[in-house]
Amino acid sequence: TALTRGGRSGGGSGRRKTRCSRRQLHVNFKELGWDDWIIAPLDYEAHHCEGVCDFPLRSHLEPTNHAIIQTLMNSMDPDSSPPSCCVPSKLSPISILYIDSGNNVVYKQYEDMVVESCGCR
Amino acid sequence: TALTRGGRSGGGSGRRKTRCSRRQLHVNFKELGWDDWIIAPLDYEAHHCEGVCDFPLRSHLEPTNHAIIQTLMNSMDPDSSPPSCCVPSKLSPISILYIDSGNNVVYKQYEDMVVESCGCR
Amino acid sequence: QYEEQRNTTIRCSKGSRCYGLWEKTRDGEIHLVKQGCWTHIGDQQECHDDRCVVTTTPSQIQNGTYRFCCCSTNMCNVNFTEDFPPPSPT
Amino acid sequence: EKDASGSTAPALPQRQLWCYCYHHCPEDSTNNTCRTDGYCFTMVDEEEGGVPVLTSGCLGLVGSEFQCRDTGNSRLRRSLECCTDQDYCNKDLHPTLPPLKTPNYADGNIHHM
Repeated sequence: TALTRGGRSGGGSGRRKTRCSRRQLHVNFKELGWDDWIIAPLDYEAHHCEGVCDFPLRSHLEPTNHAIIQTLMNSMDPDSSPPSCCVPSKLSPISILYIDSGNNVVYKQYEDMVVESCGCR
Repeated sequence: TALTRGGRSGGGSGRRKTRCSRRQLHVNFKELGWDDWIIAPLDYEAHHCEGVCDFPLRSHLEPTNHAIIQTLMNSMDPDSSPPSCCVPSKLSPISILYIDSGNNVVYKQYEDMVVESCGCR
Repeated sequence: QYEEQRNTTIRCSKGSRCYGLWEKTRDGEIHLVKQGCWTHIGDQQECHDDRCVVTTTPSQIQNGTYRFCCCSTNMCNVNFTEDFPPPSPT
Repeated sequence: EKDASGSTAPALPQRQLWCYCYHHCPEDSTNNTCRTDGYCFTMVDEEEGGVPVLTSGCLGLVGSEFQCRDTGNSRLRRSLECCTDQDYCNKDLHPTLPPLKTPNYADGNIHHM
């Protein structure tokens, strides 16, 4: 059989397997029904992580030793464990102005609200 | 319709939804073909994390703000993003004795080899 | 726990165990290879014993001459005993 | 003070709170109880098959502003209530499923053949 280069879409299922990466996730506080307590911002780009964590786990995915072992075990016997999972590896905060229960305007920095990078864990 | 308590298996799909928790994953270095460089241990219990991360994310799963927002967005529109993922939140090391390329016996502590607890991220 | 390394002892961190690795030649000669503290992992059976007993068949490295054991009392890794199944005839 | 989802920003509890938990309690929990730096909750939600299910347990302080408020727009009907005033306060929470949303015909984008 001919050797295909990296595309992974050649032959077999034909469906291109998208690897673990950062994707868009636009959060609209109004749609969540929170515009009755959040003053600003009313929406923000949170991103999310999605995609396959398959062997070998690339360096930019910063895999732990356990994730590497689990990925190897999964490739040996898929029933032994699922592959490692694509999750945020670095997050950053956003500031929010809101009305508290005492009807005061409060400024607060909420940690871990935006995905900066994804990894396999 | 009568209110069922917690069981989640009553009626509907009937398939019990297992939530994010630590499961077994026995790693056998011999089966991995590594007993030609690893002296000890030849196997160990690594555990792994598996199960659903659904709303609300309980405190023992130590969710980040992003995981909570993503879970809420997923419950509003499953196409917007997947649910957050069940992954190791605490890992511990094991010791390994092995033969290096210079045929020396080396003792090394490998970090992040055993899952101590799982969380939704 | 303490363990011995060329007549020296060190204190292992909490939760750790002692280990020893020897080489046993065909004619029964025993050479110490390594001793020290072993990061204990919850259910590793042989580390619970108070004596250093080799319970698993040695790996094929060095023609199976290595003897490894770990244990849980002070100075328990000074020497070892063997209690592992004989290699299956090949 | 009891917080129905959607109205007030929860006060900041300092101590560890004991709560009742039904289903998906922590691995080390005993007698259906759990402990948290945040809130106890009780939730009723509708499984895919439409059967209402009651669950309760512990929510961490991190993200409690979001989880206790929940969103009124989740695909499946649910109602979650949080509390923090005393240990096991979620025993006295009895949320009820919100009414079914009737499809809105007024927006005119439904075309009759």
